Amino acid sequence: MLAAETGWFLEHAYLIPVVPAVAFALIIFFGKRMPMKGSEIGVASMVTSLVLAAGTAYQWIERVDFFSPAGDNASALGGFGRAFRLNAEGATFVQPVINKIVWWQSGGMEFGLGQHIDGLAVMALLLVALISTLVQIYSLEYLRGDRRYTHFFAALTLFSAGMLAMVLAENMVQLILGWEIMGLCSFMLIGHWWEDAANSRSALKAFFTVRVGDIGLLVGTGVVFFAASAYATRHGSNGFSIQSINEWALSGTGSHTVLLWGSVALFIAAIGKSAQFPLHTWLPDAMAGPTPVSSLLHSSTMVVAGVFLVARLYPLFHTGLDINVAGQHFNLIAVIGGITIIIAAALAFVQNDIKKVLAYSTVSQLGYMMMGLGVGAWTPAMFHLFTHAFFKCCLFLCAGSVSHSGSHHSFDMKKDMGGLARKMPITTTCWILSTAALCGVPYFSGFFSKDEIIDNARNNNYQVFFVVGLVGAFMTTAYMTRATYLIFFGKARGAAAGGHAETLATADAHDSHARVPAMANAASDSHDAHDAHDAHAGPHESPVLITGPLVVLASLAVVAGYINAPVWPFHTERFAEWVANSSGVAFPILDHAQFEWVNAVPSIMLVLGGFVVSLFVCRSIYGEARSPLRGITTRVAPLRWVHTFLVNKYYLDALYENVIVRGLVGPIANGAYWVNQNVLDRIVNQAGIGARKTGGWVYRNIDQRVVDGAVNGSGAVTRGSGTALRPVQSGKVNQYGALLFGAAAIGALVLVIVNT
Amino acid sequence: MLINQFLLLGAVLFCIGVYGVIARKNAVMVLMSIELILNAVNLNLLAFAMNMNGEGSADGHVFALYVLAIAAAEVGVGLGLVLLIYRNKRSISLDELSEMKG
Amino acid sequence: MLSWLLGAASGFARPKIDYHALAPEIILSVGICVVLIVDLFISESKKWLTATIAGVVLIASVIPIVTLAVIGDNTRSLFDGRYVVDEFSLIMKAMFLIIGYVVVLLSTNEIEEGGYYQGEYYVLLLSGVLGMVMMTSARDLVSVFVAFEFLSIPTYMLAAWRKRDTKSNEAGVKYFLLGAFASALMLYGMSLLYGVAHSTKLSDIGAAITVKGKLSGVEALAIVFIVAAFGFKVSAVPFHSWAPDTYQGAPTPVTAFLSVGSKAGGFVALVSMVYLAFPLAKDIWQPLMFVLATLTMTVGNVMALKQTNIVRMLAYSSISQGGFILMPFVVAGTKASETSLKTIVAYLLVYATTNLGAFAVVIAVTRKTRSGEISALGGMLTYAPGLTALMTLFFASLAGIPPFGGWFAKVSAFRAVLEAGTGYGYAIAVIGAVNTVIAFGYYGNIMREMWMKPAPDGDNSRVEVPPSIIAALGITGAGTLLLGILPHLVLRFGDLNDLVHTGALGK
Amino acid sequence: MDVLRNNNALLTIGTFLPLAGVLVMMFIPSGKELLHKQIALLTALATVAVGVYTVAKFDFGNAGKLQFYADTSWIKVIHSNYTIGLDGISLPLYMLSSVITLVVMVYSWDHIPSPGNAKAFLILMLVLQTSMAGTFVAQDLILFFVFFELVLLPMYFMIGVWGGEQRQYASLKFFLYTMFGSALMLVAFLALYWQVSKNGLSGQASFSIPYLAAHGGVLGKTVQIWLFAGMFVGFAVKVPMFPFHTWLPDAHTQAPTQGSVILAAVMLKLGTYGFVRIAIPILPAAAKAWAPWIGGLAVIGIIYGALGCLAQTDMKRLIAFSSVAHMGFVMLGISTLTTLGLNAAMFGMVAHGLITGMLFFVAGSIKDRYHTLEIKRLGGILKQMPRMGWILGFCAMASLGLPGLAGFWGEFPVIVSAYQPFTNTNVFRVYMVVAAVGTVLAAGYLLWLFQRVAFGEPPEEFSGHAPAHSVGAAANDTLHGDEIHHDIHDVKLTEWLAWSPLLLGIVVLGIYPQLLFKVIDPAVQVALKAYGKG
Repeated sequence: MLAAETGWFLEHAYLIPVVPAVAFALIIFFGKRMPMKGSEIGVASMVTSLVLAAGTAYQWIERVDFFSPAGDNASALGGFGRAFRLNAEGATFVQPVINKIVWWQSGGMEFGLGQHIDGLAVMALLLVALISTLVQIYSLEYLRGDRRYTHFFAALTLFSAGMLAMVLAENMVQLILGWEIMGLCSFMLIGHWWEDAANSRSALKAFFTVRVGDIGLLVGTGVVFFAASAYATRHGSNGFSIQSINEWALSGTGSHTVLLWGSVALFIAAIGKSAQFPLHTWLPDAMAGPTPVSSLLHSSTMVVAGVFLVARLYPLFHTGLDINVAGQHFNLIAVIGGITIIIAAALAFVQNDIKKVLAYSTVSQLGYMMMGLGVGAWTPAMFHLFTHAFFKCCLFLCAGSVSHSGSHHSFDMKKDMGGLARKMPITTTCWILSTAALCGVPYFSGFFSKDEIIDNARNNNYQVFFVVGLVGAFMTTAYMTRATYLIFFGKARGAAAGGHAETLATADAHDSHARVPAMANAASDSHDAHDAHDAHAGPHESPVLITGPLVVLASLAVVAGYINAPVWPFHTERFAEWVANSSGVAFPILDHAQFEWVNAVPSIMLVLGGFVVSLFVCRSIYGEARSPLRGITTRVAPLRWVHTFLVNKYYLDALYENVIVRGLVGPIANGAYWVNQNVLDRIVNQAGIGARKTGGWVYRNIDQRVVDGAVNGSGAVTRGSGTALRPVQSGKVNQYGALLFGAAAIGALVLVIVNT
Repeated sequence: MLINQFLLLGAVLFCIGVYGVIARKNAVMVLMSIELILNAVNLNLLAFAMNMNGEGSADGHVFALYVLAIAAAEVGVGLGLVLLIYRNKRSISLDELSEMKG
Repeated sequence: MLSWLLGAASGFARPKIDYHALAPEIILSVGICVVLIVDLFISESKKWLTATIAGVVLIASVIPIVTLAVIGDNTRSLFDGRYVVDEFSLIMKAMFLIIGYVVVLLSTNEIEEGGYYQGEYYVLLLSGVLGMVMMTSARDLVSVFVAFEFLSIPTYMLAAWRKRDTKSNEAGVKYFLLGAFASALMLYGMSLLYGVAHSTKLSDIGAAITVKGKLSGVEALAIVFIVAAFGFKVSAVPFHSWAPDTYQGAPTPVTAFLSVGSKAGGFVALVSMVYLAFPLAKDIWQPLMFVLATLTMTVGNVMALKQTNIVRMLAYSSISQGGFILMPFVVAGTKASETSLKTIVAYLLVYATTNLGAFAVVIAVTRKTRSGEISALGGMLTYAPGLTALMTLFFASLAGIPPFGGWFAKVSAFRAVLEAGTGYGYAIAVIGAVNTVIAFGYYGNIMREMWMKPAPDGDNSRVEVPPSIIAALGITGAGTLLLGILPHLVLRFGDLNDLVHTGALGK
Repeated sequence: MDVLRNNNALLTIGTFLPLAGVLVMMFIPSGKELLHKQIALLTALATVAVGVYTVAKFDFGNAGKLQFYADTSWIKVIHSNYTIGLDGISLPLYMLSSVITLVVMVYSWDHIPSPGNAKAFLILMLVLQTSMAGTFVAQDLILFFVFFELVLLPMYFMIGVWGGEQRQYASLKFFLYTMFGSALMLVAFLALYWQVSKNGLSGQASFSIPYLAAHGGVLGKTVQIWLFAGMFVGFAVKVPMFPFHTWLPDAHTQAPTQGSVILAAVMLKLGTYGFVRIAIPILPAAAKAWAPWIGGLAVIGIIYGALGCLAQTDMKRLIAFSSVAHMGFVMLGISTLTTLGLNAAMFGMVAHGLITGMLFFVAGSIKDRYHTLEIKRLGGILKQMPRMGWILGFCAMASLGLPGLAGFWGEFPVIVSAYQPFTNTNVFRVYMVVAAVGTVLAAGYLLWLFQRVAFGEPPEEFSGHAPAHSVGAAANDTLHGDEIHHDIHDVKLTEWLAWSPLLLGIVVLGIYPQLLFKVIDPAVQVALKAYGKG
């Protein structure tokens, strides 16, 4: 490899997570003493990371251009067209930049800590750094006056550091490091307002659910480590190295069983982290955290980690989860992705909390990404990850903006919103632009990513999932239209209409956990002090620290798609070029669909249809008092059932919480403890009881104190036998003499008989 | 020689002695029973000694003498102790000597 | 003079006597007379002098032992091999003399303050020591018997020393009657042995039993009786029944002497019988020892758990310790015989030091509490931290916890039985291991009282410890530590194998 | 034998230095408490200083070899030598013990538990330090046994005198349990000695661990299995492995804070260390036969301990039960008989020492302030004592194996290693999954604890806000009214001083584990020499 085609930023990309990690420590130790309570350190570190990431991205692009077969004339890549092929023979790849130090060792084998910089990593680094920066800026205003302002920024910074560390991980262990740090921070951030037990429960639930998935991560890493170990050591690496794992997965030296088990295990982790069915239940609850957290969590960090893992180890999943059904290759990832799209989208319809709508939307979109990966549309999936980050982040921040300035900290669309479009024009505009992107309206970014996925499903013979994708697109449009209508249009209700007191009174009416906690204890919660400053008026537009990031994100939501838009007037696939062709030799051969407007028609129609239908239904249900559709979910039995089923989130939560968790904490744990106290500890006691029956004299000597403990039991038996022997010690000389002689005589008798 | 008869006599004496030790409650009687056993021992020793000519014969005789002498000393101490008890308890019944037990 | 007369009369050849080898016994005998005579001529207020003289005599007796050891030439055989001074007997003699000395230290205040007959007390004590010292060298049934009675008869009287205390009387009488009975049994056994072997010399007996190959019933009977008698002396279960009563009733220093000296004497006798008189009859004594050892350590432990009187508990504890000393006997007839012997010696040394120490603390504390109950020990940590530490040391040692002497003794015992590699060996090792744990039950209980309980009556005044007891504590404490940390410094056995090799086992 | 005989006296000094302090303290009357504390602290500091010097002199390139090796005749009669040495396995634990003793000393500066008597308390701790350090450096079975047993007595008194309500019961139970184990262990040691001398090529007998490790393989499998059984009981009780664990909750719960810390941080490691140092290298055939059973008990321990935790209502008891689970991971690692597994187990020992030690510290301090550890009665600690609360959270996170903190490195590699153990691959793969489930449960009980104790609002009885609450406070038998307010204060200076080394250690080892792996790995490879390429 040519040394010229690297650069300082590329070689030192590891600094990107290190900076916020150090910043985290600084905030923790000195934050409280800083003029801005440590937030400036957080923002500064994120900006630094962003600069570094941008530098890295720039140098990476230079590198790609240098190596691309068409020389440094990038536009010539247009000739690659949609059938962009990557393969080992074609040598159209760019070597990743891998730097590492020895992190730990075992058996003389040294395991590294370092960076694995390729297109995917660079894309994610830039994305994460950018979104994190914006979210932090937004939070400056949003959380002003919060009692744990400093902690919040510390956790937020560490959160980004974790994601960044995971993104550029050189090996699986490092990936786990970042992965788990995110888990920790999500726990801290979701439970940020832990005075309210509901919040801390949600935090616990999030951590716990993800942790369940992590079983797979730990196990899978182990499986893959050993499976890849032989191959890796031959090539001077080890089985934790991501590069090695990918190469090994494609080398064909591993048995399919091992590949399957390894990838299944890892996929479970991805399911947990990316909130895929059936471990998606924690995500909506995670809305208990402050809104910036939700937006960060949902756009570029945490939940995309699962998708990222699959993309990172794509060769492994591509070969491992690939099963042969009737001569046709079929990837299991698609199944999970497909199911998730639909079930999550369905749930979004029955939510009243904006953030929950968005949460289910995220789950559903992650389903798209997973499905994309499943059907072989790696580039579109990653592109969707990229674009989704912008519009989803924007949507969440809009929701925050609404609650911050429009609905007095309520997220309830039905109760406290409506008609905000006039009061909050910037927010409304940003929201609508992002929604359009999310729905995949042509020439918005979502169109270029999501439709690509759907198109590729068709192209790669996943007909079912093609349909699923289309249905999903329809549903997405529909529920987003509903949300938009409820928030910004129609009549103002509740807080949006200035009904402050009502909000407070109904604080617990719905499961809006994000509500400011512990209202009653006004003195203790300084978050409420922050109420004071905006309690002066009804809904109004948010300040610039909030709208600024909104505008940036909304613009990106519109234009981000253009770097991979194979349509007029762009005709470019630079994203694919920069990101996709960089995974080195280790990448499976994929077949990508050629873009044809014809193929895009169904989805465009469906989006349109979704919008129209939804608008109609919404207007009639929420807008007109006498609409025949009003209250239909309570009147019509089948619809009522569906509604209840959806409101109860398919009863999965009930299953997890009431059956599994309660079972563990309750009967099973108590049972085990009971076994401990009453069975194990008593085994010898029981032996003692047996002994008591055979020898009645021991009986009265086992006293009350023999309650537990093998030792106690045997102790009692010993003590008991002591008592039993005491009558022998009668104090009578004659008996002693008899004993003496008797023992000797018996001994003599026995021995004489035995020996003579 | 009539060794077996002597030994038998010894054994009988021994048994009587043992019985006395075990059965009698009177301290003096117990002492006397012990003396019986010692006599049995002496009888044995002498019978054996007489039975073997020359080598080793003296051992038995000497042993017997020692037994006699030491038994005397022992009985002396024993009677002293019995006297002591009698003085303190006005009784020499062994059954009353069971203050300590268990 | 007598021998000269006899020689003149019947051509009796005067045996050559090695006075150097006999010096300890001679010094002791002379010392006994001196104490007796001095006692006659000094006033009541100066009776303490007898104690001093007794102490001096005991120390003086050690001197020839040291010189004998330094000269270090081989076994000195006297009287046609019926009285032998070898490494084994030297080390045991030294031990008995030091035991005697410590007991004198322990007794001084008790006897003086109790107004007991000091002169006679020390005479008897010295006589007992003399008997033990003789026992180490006795290699003939007659000398064994004489030594046995010599160490027994004085202790009968000592046990009943508190004349007006019925408990003490009871202790003496019980001890006496059973002791006399046991020695009668032993004599009966000995007479049978003599009949079998045509000699009273132990080595002859050993040889006689060897020749026959198969054992006769008489031999078996004799061996069992003899072992039973010595079992009585070492208070092995089921011949132990006298021990608790006697220990409890006797004056505490006497109890210390009994539990250490007289017991060790019994073991010495047992060693010479097993190793010299009937080493090859192991079919008889091996199972016997196994049963005795098992019963002794187990019953001793189990009974000790229940005791509330500390001296009585110590009595049972010493029974159980006896069981551990019996452990090596189980494998004395195997290839581990040499190890066993060394182990027995080591164990006796450790046990003697530790147990005396424990009694010393009990005597010291009882001076304040005036109670023999274990519960009276509460709060010791507060008012007597030094004594508490020492007591902990001794009890930890008895329990076999490093780094105090006891662990080494226990390790040696396990090592010996495991070296044999026989079924009996492994079995007794496991039983011993379990018993070690049970033992901590009562040793720990004492420690618990001292450390963790408050003083029963809230009386936290300090304990006055007289200098003689401090000296005793110093000797035993240092000894226990030294035996534990650097056992090798103390246990320079040289060639203990003499006993093994001169016996039939060596052939 | 391949050893480095540099600085022969260094280890001896490091090990026995605390006894010098003890000697001095013995002759100072117990009334001078301050002086006692000063001496004890100085001694502990000096010990750590010697330890640091030892680390500085340690030849890391030769971490697999015994260094500072000293070997002199000790008890000739039983062929036992005073053999001490330090290699990569011993070094971390040796250092851990001295550091823990130091921090405990610092903590004791103003935390002498009732009923006082600082002199005895501190002396016992110093004695403990010597015995723990001695166990880790001893290279002779008898010497090892002596130190191993010596640990018991001071701990017995520490629990029994300064412990909680049921201290006497707990201390006796602790003692009898461990003594039972070590008695059988001793029998196994001695039997091993004779077996090796009987069957060895040279007929030579020795208690030297390196010698036995080189020659233990000659024994037949059956013999090995029995010997291993003896050692297993001894070590397993100490670890403690299921089902020998029942002494642990009582001992931990009843012990004074310092006792719990030492118990958890160092003493539990004696058992696992025994496996790594003695049982595994010397008896390879038996270890192979036992491995699946040990592994099975280990994973049972993991799950069982976790379930036990979930059922607890007392914070300290919960932490105690968590030890059962964590030591399960360590034992699972050991039972794989692979370098990865053993490395992880070794790391796990150190990590558990730091983390659980810290948890016990925090529990102790909470108890100091609230006079209860009943989880139900606690709450909102974060509100009243934010620093204390976050430290608790930090430790909980470390304990549940969060990467980047030390606990992870004792957990994750263990799970990985169970995939490819030395024997019984299929069985161990099941264990692997079960152990991974165990990590979830660990997260469950620790976070649940944290949630209940630290989050939420402080309960009325402790909030002491308003005079109205003084009624409820008066019900608290020791304090009432405003006094509560004074009592509940955030982390104190001595606590900071005592805790910061541990907290720092958790972070540093978590971020850069190579610090430890570099030392452990070569030694572990040597220990597993008998297993070929595992």
